[in-house]
Amino acid sequence: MSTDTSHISSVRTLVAVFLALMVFTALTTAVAYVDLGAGSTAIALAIAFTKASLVVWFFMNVRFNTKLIPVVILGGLFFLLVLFVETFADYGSRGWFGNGR
Amino acid sequence: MNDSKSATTDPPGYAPVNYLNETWGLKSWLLTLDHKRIGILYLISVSFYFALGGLMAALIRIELATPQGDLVSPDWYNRLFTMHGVMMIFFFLIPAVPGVLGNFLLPLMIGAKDVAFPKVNLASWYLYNIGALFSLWALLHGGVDTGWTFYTPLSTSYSTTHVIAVGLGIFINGFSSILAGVNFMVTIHRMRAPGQGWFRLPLFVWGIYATSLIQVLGTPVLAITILLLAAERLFHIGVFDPRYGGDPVLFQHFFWFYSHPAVYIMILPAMGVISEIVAACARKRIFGYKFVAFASVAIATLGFLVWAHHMFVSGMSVYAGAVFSILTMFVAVPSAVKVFNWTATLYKGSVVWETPMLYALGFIGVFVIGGLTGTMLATMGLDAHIHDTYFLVAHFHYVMVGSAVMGFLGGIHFWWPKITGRLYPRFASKFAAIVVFVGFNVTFFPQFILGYLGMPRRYHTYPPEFQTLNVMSSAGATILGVGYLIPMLYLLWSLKFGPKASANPWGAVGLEWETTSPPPVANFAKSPVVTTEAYDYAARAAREVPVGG
Amino acid sequence: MAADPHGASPGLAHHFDSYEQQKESATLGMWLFIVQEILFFGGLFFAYALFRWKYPVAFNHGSLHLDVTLGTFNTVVLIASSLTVAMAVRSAQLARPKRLVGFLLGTAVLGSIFLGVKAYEYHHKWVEHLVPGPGFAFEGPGAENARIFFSLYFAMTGLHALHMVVGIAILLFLLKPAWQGRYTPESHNLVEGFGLYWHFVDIIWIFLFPLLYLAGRHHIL
Amino acid sequence: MTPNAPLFPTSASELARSVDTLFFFALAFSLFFAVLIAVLIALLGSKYRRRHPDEVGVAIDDHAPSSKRLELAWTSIPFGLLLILFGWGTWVFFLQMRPPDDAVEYWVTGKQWMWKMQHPDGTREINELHVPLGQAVKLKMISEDVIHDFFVPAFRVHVDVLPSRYTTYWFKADKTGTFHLFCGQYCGVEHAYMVGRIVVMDPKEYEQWLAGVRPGRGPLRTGEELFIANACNTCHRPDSSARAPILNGIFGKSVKMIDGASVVADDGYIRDSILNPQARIVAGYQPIMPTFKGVISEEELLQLVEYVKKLPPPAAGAEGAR
Repeated sequence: MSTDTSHISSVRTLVAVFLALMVFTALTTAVAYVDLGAGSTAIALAIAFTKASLVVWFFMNVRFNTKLIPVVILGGLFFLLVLFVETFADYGSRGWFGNGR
Repeated sequence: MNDSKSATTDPPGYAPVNYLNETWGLKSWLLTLDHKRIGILYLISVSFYFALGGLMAALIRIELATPQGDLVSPDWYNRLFTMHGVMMIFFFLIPAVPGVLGNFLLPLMIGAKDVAFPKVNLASWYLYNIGALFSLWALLHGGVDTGWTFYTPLSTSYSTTHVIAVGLGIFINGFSSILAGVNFMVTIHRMRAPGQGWFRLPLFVWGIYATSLIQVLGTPVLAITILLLAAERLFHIGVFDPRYGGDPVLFQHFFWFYSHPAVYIMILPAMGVISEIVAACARKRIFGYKFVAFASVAIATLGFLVWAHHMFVSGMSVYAGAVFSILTMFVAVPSAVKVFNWTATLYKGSVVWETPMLYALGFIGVFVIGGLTGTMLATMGLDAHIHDTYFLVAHFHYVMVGSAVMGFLGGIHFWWPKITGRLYPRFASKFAAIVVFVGFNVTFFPQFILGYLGMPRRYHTYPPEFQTLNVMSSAGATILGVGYLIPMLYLLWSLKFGPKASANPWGAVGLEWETTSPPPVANFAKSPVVTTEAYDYAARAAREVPVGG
Repeated sequence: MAADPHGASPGLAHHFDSYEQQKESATLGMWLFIVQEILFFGGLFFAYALFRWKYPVAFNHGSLHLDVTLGTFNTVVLIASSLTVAMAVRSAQLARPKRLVGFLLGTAVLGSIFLGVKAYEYHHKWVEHLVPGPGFAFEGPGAENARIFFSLYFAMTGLHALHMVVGIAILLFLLKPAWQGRYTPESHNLVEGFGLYWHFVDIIWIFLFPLLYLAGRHHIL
Repeated sequence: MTPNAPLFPTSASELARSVDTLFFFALAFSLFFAVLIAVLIALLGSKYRRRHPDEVGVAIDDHAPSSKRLELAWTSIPFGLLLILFGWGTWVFFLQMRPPDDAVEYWVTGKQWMWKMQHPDGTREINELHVPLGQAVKLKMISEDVIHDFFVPAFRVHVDVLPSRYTTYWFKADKTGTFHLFCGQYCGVEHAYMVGRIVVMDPKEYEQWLAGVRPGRGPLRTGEELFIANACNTCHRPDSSARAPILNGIFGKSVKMIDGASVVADDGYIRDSILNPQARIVAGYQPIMPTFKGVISEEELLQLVEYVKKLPPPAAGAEGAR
């Protein structure tokens, strides 16, 4: 694989990704000053996830790795999601029972 | 070996020069990168912490022989059970099977020369010991009295003991656990011998893989929880402190997110050991190999979804409780599947009741009781009563001591000839296995009854009507203690005086039995290639002459 | 495939059969390590989500005490350092040791700028009595629970900064062998591993920045 | 309660016996499988003993239909039984957690290491609670320090007692006598001494007992006295210069917050608003209320919350709760 350069990112790709990240940074900062109610957080998170995906896919070269790596990443995120969903299931439903508290 | 009376002739496959004696000196051990030697280092460490935790258990049982708190003062009793829990869980059970047997066997079983990252492997052992030393330091300076669960706000605002030192010890040990998990997972993914697909792996490897998964995914949450706990104690950051709007129940969620899967870290590799022993001692492929393999992964995965069944009466929402309760019922199923498959493996087998098999069958019996009482605790209506009573204490000792420790001892007895190249006395070892089984049940079965009667855990004094059962339990603990001492004696004896072992004393199938006893530094004279399924006894019948036949 | 373990294959450890096996092991190992990092920070992110949901006023007003200009500046600096690391890995893949050292040094400089700005911000918070502890004092709406916001701010950015310090230490450790040309296209796993780690630290900041600095900007309370 | 050695606990409520029935079901289920496995191991292990040293077992084909049926059976049968256990257990648990409407409210404050009890008429006890037979009793519980747990084995229920949050325990005793009360959550040095007694008395005897101990509300001030002493009335009454939400009739209503969210004004909300008024501001008001954290004790808070809950709804025309 030493002579095979197809698994090496070109400078153009890397710089383009960097510029995209800059644009998204500007966007998330600008949009934060607009009152969109609960949508503000959703948009901020959506932009952050997009930026993170760009870094993972291009800078971290996951596009050149075996399929196992995306599985590992998504698996890790799944268990983080479990922590969020199940714990919020507790906090979100605490007042429902109405046993006088 | 049967045809010759000459004591100077070594049995076939015994290697006079091997990984144990190719190099000499303390440095060759402390700086070793050989997974087999690191396994032995773990064996020495975990034995020490097991003895220490056992000593504290003995003091606890002596104290509880009478209803009055007359042996130690309440605060010392609290430190005893806390340090017993910390030592046994974090510094014995979690590293025991993966650290000792996993390290020694994993590369051998997959035909590799070593684990993927040998330096990281050695670092894991050092981190583990550094972590343990922090806890040991705390122990010598008065210990900690919060219970191994460190519930807030007791641990953050009220306890005056060494919470942070012990927390730091567990934090550092967590690094060891994570690195070991990463190492084993990569090893299993990338280092298997040619021809060894996933479904040709021994079930012990599946068990270690599932364990590693939990170590990698769960331990970091405990790590951040301990950091937040320490910060709360030092700076009052308010996250767990109700005075600032924090929530102590959040700590319980975080803590159990790791600590519930952690019980599977302790039991899954032991289950792997049982699969190996049952297959070898019945000379038969494990019935439903794929079910048993997937059950390990299912337990590891589902095990992450059920943590708050420790919290049904904690003030958590009852609806969330119901979700956790039903998910817990799901995780009980793969455990049951394993038990049924092990039992079915005996059918039409060629069963010997050798020492490892006694431990394995004892494991199955005890694990069934531990598992079924676990489903009782997962039943919310019952948990409301038996929560945090001796019923719970009995349940987790059935799983953690009865099952995990028996699995560990069974594994040690099974692979001892491979690890040391020596055989241990047959009668003494069978006798000890029976003593352990009897002592264990006499110790912990009465605790189920005590728990349903309502005796709370962590009480150093109790109403007099509970005394009879407590005395029984303490008497059983004495038997159990003897049961643990006997193997320690004869195993040490065998190192010098035991007969030399052949390469495959059990006539078992598996790559680890194809190399010499003990193995050479490079594990195999020639890198193995796998051409058969796991446990393929039919294809290789009568290739080896079993010892002691 | 089988490489000679006795020196004919520089940089190939004895227990691996090939460079490819060695590289894939290192990549997988590093990613598994990053996954555990995700769950490590995940606990903090969960605490943040929970308390922001419980105490929106405290979080919005706490967030207004952070300096958006410095936060944005640091975001740009850190993303730029990710670019230099990506270029460094590229240089190693193409066997250009001098450019590798150059990009690594550039990363170290950018990382240090980030940490310097962070230190300035911390100092500012200290002066304003916004560091949780005995001297903590917060006036205004949400005062009762603002402590939790600032605790999480310091915990999250502090651990992030600690990761950067560790990253820079590893980077410095790589410089000498990089200069000596020890990282070949076949064997430069340490550079790659460091790169993955650094990018991961960057990603954490990509989430921290909007959650901490921008949370309450649109609220006029 | 005699110092012999019982093997099964006494039960003192109907619900306790429901728990026992559930337990016997689970026990039967467990015994069946435990015995089944033990017998199978003994039988198979001895029937298929190794006859000669070179013997190997006969491999069973995992893919044979009989094998698959077996796997299916021992996956689905335990699963079905476990689902029954879950359903039944959850039903019992909901009964354990939801007090009936006619329950009389008592108050319990836990602290290291004692239980402070209060009767509806204000009578106070330490580590002992006298209750009348046949009356549903609801305990509103809170802790002053760490997490405790109210556990009466004869009623078969544990409930944690938390700092800063009310939890509820209820029972309807149907047997007179004295029963153990334990702290069921490890709470520090003298955890094992945080024990007490529940004395279930005939209702008539209970009345006599109440009359016999110091009558009335004891040294504790009533909710109304506290409401005035802490100057709540200067802002929160319909007749005050309404700078703050009117509390009359607010209990159980939905309150709109400044951030648009709605909160039901339950006990916990009222308590939090006294201790932590800035956390959630009611829409239309300024965050001007001082905190009463450290000013009033948990026991006084119980009184004050009770008083606020019972404030009569405002007359027509007056500005009501939002």
